[in-house]
Amino acid sequence: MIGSVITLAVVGFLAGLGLMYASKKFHVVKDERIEKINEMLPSANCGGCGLPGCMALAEAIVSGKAAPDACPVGGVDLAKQIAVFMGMEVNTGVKKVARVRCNGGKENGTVKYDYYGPRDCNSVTLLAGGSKVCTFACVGEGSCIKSCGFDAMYMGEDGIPRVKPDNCTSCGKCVTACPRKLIELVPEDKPFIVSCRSKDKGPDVKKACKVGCIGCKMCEKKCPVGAIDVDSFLAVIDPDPCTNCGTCEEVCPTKAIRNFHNLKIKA
Amino acid sequence: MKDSPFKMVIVLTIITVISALILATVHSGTKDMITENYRQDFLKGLKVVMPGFDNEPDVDFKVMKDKKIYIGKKAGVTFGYAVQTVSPKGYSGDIVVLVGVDTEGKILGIEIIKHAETPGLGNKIENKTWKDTFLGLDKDSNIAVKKDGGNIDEFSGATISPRAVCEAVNEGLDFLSRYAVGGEK
Amino acid sequence: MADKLLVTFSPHDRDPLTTNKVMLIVIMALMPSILASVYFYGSYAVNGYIFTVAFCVGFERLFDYISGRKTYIKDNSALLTGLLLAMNMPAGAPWWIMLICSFVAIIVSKAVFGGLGQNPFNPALVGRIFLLIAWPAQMTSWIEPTTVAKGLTFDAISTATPLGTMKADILSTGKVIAENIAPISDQLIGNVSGCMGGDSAIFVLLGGLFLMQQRVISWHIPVSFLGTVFALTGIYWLAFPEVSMNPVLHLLSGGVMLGAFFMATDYVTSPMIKKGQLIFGFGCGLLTVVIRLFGSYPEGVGFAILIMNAFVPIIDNYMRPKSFGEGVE
Amino acid sequence: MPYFGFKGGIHPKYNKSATQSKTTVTLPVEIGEVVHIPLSQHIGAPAKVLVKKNQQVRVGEPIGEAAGFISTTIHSSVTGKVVAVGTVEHPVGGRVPGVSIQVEDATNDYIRLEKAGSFQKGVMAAGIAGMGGATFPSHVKLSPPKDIDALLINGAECEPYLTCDHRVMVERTEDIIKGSVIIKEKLDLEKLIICVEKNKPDAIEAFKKFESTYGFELVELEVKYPQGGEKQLIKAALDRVVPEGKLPMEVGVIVHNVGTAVAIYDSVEHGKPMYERIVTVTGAVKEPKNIMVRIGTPISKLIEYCGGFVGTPRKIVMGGPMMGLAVTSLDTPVMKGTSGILIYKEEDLPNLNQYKCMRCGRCVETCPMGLVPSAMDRFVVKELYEELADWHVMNCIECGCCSYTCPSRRTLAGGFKTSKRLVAGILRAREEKKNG
Amino acid sequence: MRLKAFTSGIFGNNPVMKQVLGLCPALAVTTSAINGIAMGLATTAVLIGSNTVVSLVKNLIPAKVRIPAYIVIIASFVTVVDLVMNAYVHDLHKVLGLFIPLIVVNCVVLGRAESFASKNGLLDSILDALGTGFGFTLALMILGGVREIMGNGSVFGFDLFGPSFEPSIVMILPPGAFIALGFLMMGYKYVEEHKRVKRGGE
Amino acid sequence: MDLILLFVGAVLVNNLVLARFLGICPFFGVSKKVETAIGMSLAVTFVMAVASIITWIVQYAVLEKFGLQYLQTIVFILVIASLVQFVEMVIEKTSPDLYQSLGIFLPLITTNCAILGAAIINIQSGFSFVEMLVFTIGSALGFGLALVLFAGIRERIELSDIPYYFRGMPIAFITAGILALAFMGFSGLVK
Ligand SMILES: Cc1cc2nc3c(=O)[nH]c(=O)nc-3n(C[C@H](O)[C@H](O)[C@H](O)COP(=O)(O)O)c2cc1C
Ligand SMILES: Cc1cc2nc3c(=O)[nH]c(=O)nc-3n(C[C@H](O)[C@H](O)[C@H](O)COP(=O)(O)O)c2cc1C
Ligand SMILES: Cc1cc2nc3c(=O)[nH]c(=O)nc-3n(C[C@H](O)[C@H](O)[C@H](O)COP(=O)(O)O)c2cc1C
Ligand SMILES: Cc1cc2nc3c(=O)[nH]c(=O)nc-3n(C[C@H](O)[C@H](O)[C@H](O)CO)c2cc1C
Ligand code: SF4
Ligand code: SF4
Ligand code: SF4
Ligand code: SF4
Ligand code: FES
Repeated sequence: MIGSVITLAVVGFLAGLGLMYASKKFHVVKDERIEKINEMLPSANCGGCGLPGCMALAEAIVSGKAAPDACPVGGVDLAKQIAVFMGMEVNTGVKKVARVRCNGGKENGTVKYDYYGPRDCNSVTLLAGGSKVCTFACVGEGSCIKSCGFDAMYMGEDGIPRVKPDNCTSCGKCVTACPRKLIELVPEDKPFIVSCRSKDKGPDVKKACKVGCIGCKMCEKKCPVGAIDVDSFLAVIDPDPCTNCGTCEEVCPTKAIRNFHNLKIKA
Repeated sequence: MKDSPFKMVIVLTIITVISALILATVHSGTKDMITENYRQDFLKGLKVVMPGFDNEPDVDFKVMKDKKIYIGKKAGVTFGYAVQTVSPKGYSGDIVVLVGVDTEGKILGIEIIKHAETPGLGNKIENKTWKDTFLGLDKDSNIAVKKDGGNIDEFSGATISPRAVCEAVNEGLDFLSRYAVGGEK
Repeated sequence: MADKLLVTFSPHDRDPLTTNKVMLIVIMALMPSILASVYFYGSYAVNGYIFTVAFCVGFERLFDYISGRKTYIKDNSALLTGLLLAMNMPAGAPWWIMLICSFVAIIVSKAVFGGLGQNPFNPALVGRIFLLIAWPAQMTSWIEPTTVAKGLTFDAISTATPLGTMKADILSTGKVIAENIAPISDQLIGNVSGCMGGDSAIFVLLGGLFLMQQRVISWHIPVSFLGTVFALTGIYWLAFPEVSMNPVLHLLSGGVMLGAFFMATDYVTSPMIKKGQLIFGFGCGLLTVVIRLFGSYPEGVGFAILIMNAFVPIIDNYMRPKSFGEGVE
Repeated sequence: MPYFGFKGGIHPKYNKSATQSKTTVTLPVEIGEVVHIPLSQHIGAPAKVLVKKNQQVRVGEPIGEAAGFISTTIHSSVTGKVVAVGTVEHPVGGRVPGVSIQVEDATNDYIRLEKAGSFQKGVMAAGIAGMGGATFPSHVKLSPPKDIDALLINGAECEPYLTCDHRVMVERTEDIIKGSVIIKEKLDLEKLIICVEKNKPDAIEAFKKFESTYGFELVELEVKYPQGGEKQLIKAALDRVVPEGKLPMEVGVIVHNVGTAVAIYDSVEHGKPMYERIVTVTGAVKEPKNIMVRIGTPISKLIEYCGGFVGTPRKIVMGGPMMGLAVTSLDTPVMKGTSGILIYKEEDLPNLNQYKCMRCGRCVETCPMGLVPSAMDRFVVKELYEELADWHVMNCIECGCCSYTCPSRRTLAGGFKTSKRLVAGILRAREEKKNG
Repeated sequence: MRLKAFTSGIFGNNPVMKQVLGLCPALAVTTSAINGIAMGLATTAVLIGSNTVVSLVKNLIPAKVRIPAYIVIIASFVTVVDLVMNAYVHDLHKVLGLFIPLIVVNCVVLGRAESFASKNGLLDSILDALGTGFGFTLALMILGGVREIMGNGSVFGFDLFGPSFEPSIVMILPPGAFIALGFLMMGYKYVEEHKRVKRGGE
Repeated sequence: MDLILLFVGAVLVNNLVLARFLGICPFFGVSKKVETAIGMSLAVTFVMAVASIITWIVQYAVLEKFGLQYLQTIVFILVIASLVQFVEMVIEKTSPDLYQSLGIFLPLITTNCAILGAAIINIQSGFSFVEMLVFTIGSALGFGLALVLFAGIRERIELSDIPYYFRGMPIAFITAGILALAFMGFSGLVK
């Protein structure tokens, strides 16, 4: 009894003493955020995150190399806590969603060749300017969909991707993924969008696509608040002044302007 | 948290002291049972090879040639002996066998104490029915696998392990007959 | 003119050799030994091949069906795995052994990794080794090769393989008993008990040479593998003739030939780069000899190849060729 | 000269016999036809247009001027009226800016170039872009910022089917040599080496006749694709290794195609701008031919001139089968870099049924750049561009050897081509980060 | 909320299947269902003890010695369990062997103490320990059961298929343990995913 | 000879991970990249050696002497944990380079079955000091070998097209299973 108490007490005392000494003598100053996150983490040092220990993960999170939900032990709650701490949940007024600015799907846009090869938009756009006659059009191989980590996109029946506004976190991955730069993050409450990015002249557009913007300037003329500007044969709506009146949609002869709130979300 | 450095040391020491106290208590409460348990483990083997003894053969033994011969007694009367032998000819290393005989040298039982034979092949030597085929045999009854002309079954695809067991048993019988059976020599 | 022209990336011409043809060539190369095994084991062999091939192809298709993936069944690799699997098993193994073997080979060690080309371990060998450990009794009961010509029944006596006999003799008597070793001529054509396909060394060799001639495999793995086995067993034989077999017999017995020409050379599970292949072959040979001479298993080829399979990613990475002009100033 | 060789490469079916011994014929120009001349026929910035709709132009009159350093002049290839300044078909861009001209006079009297200030300026005024396929503006190559000692004339023509360089070498042997000598003298080089693959014995014979007269060296190259790739050629002929990511001038070499040499000779001696070139038309056409064609001529006209299609065409390739580009329309015009038109029927096309890579290693063995295409392919599929950069994807010359040999029919070279653009971005970002 | 502390450890945050912790005992001792349960219960006992004590003394311990202190607490409970099992269920103790002292370093135990008990009240901590322990036990039991059925033809010692059944010995050897757990995890992932889809996606 | 056999046995036959099931968590956790796996292996070797030596001494110099074997678990873990933490702090301060390549793994290793397991096995097997050293180094190398091989394979698997439900841990376990299967070939090397 006495022996055990003494032995353990000595070991405990020595351990404490040693650590005290070390922590004073060998203290290393670290980024405060790393320390903070390290404190949030479970300190189980299990390696479950693939990194050597919790401190390593804390460092990785701070330097952006790991996601806030990388720790399998902490679960969802911890992930949120860390995400909040890191200010990763950016909140700016109206939610923005991704919108695809092309409607030249199977029915509308003319396809000019049979393609065989990797099903990837970057590849197709390298070959003879893409598989559509319109060299601005969506080639419909879905690179944007693959890039979305939130299951917010799917391929429509017409071969043009759709966005599920509820799932979209406006992370912008799809925007960078699209080689045609067809996707834009726009305020969700401004649904009128020119679904075309073709800067070709009217006749060329007409040859290539049924629903392309031909640059006729009808919308520019009729918009009551002057929110529309036609430049190099392409109309662009400025969402700020836009009042969602819907005039432009009515007057557009090719129906290039569409109300995205009325689009059917069906795969 | 503002920790005075010594608080660390003290807290840790206190915790260890408390835990030491608890552990010491639990230990003193269980240590006798644990010792007894380990003893029973050993007796289990002896119970198989010398069924029905009522003495304590783990202390009731004699040493011959550096080997312990365990003595089984019923109501004070010696009825059997047991010895542990090893055959190095197992398929994967040594096979340790405990052999028990009655006072006439006939086998009362054998037990495989340790082996590393292949599961599914050699480890069939653990089968009770197979071990029981040794019952009643003695050192003259040609203990060998059938392949070698003896009367112990081998297993299909595994002859080596049973062969090694036979060897160990024979060695045990030999030893016992020399040093135990038929009185002191 | 066609409705629309076809557009693809260049090049627009391709070598006529395709994956399924590669597999077919390997299958053709196996034919001599398959025929030999049919000659020696008759309907047992035929049944074996039919079962494993059917199960392997079936499992592959089934997995693709259940998981809803595109099926590549036409690449013929499952067919080849099935054949090799049968060649690795004792003739007359029960059907359920073949079923489970095929399951392990195709599902556990190939399909779950993503199918052809993605599995780190040789499927046929995983199947065989798994079964060897799971059901050693069934996987080590060999029947005596009896020829159809002789018209003997096939309820033949079970016997040990030459390597098994040697191991057993060494364990029981401490030395190799010369009379118990099958003559070279029998080992050459496969007239000894053992795996169905692996034992007819000469026919396997023939197939292997055919593969090299067709440029399906290169010499690196077989030569370094067989060379290592020969050299090491030779040294051991010279040093301890009592307890060892002569190196030529080592080359002819067991599955070294089949392993060196058909299993260690499996593209998927061997290094891609020639220098790495030499190391791989050497490793296979070394481990085979170590296991044969010192381990508890009489035959080490399967384990050796599997263990070396695990080294492949590291070998490949380390042996990466220099990019043209890399490091040139 | 010894042949040093290079690692890797393939031996495809060369299929050159249909055209290699046929003398080049000139495609007649008809009044009323329209040529479409793209303004980007070279690597680098597209030329700036110099003409307006309805303007009259003559053969050899500049219609586009170089826009920037890496760019060059574009000339009208016919005499007639500009009918449109808009877009024209293009095998890479789909549609690119271009000038359409209707022929009003079928003669071939070109406007001679004026004397330029320097040799290089003259080359630029002649609009010469490399005829070897990469269409790199030649005046840039000829203004090396480093010391150069050797000029290699690339007569490998390792691409299957194509024989236009072969014909040039046989028909205009002395002009090639004279053009090369001009370069050699202007740049004050020590060595002039002409490299020809062994499968063109008549060309080799032809060169041998002049060897002593002009003092150049002749290297007979092994018949192997991509023998004509410039890094491979430099290795094979001079045993010099161009450092990774660097240009041939790093090892003191300039490589020019035989066609380029002739063009330089023509521009210097005859003041002729580059407005026509030789094109091999072969494959599924009635009479495969080598034709001298005005730039801008739609390929439909060439095919017609060769007697039309045999069977139904399925794929039409501009260039050779290994590096050529599949076109989508018969309106696509011949450009400065167009060395051949290759027509495939459905039956002639290889089976492209794709399997997963089985790691057979054939691609690794054939890659002339020492890359590991099979590993890179996995990165391409998973879009891991950082790793691709580390695996030297930028060193890939897109020769297509890997795709060609792959029994699993992976789209290897194509994938690298696509990825290289994205990887280039990553490398640039890395560079910027390093520089602060 | 209270309940969640208990249930999350069982399925959603199962220590073996989801957190992939405590694998050594999970693989080593699960040659039969009963061994799995025994190991699970031993771990649960330690978990309850350590969570209780840690949540009680959490404010007294300085940050720097937090880990050593928790380890001492856990180790004490482990030793108690070790001694008691050796005394009262000796045969089981023999089977579990080395892995009882190793509960000390089972990341599940330290993990719960660190990430839960040191931040929550007593009752929650106990519930959490119960839930986690139960989840751990359940996982070990299932794994042990599967391996026992396939490798021995029995479950909880009852012979299932009769003597003509040839069990697959590899299942009670190391390779079988890994492979069986691999397939179980696949099943877990499948169920988890389908549960999520039913709840309407996250 | 015996020492060699002991060593080979520890590395191959009774491989810490694949046969004895020790240190499985880091085996799966830190095996995503070969580079990290190598760092981890070195760190494990170091810690295991230090821990085994010190616990061996503690066992025979203190616990056995006073008949306190039942305190083994608690004393061992306390000694190992504090020692490693101490070493970590020292390394972090004195050599940042060493810390990056080795030190960062230390906290992960402290609370790891393999270290304590090896320490206890040393005592249970009644090893002498030299045997203890040989066994410990062998075990650590065995762990490292398995870890590095496994990491290599996992790097490759990462790039494969694994069926959805097998991605991540399930396929890792199956791979480890096959690796263990292959390592069973070494059985019997040391009898
Ligand atoms: C993997 C493997 C494991 C074996 N394990 C054993 C074993 O544990 N015990 C045994 O007696 N024979 C074992 N053998 C069989 C021996 O090699 C030898 O063939 C057998 O003992 C001879 O018996 P037989 O004459 O009945 O075939 C094993 C064989 C193999 C291939
Ligand atoms: C794979 C490959 C093959 C090539 N083959 C040839 C060839 O056969 N003949 C040739 O002149 N240029 C060939 N080239 C182009 C040369 O690399 C080089 O660009 C050209 O010879 C430079 O001459 P130029 O500027 O006059 O075109 C090839 C390029 C590549 C990448
Ligand atoms: C951006 C750029 C700059 C170049 N600058 C030079 C140069 O200064 N000197 C030179 O000889 N070649 C230069 N080249 C041409 C290359 O060496 C090479 O001839 C050209 O890329 C085509 O080669 P290929 O046909 O083998 O692909 C340059 C190429 C590029 C893309
Ligand atoms: C030369 C060669 C050898 C092969 N060897 C094997 C083999 O030993 N086992 C097997 O299952 N498949 C083999 N295959 C078929 C195929 O590559 C194998 O099933 C893949 O491992 C499946 O991904 C072989 C294929 C080739 C071309
Ligand atoms: S990638 Fe990001 S921005 Fe695009 S749809 Fe998905 S969530 Fe929205
Ligand atoms: S990435 Fe762009 S081109 Fe491709 S499918 Fe999406 S929107 Fe269309
Ligand atoms: S295309 Fe690139 S990777 Fe392929 S062989 Fe040529 S250089 Fe190598
Ligand atoms: S040639 Fe094709 S199948 Fe062979 S390794 Fe390369 S990519 Fe893979
Ligand atoms: S339980 Fe052993 S390392 Fe986690």
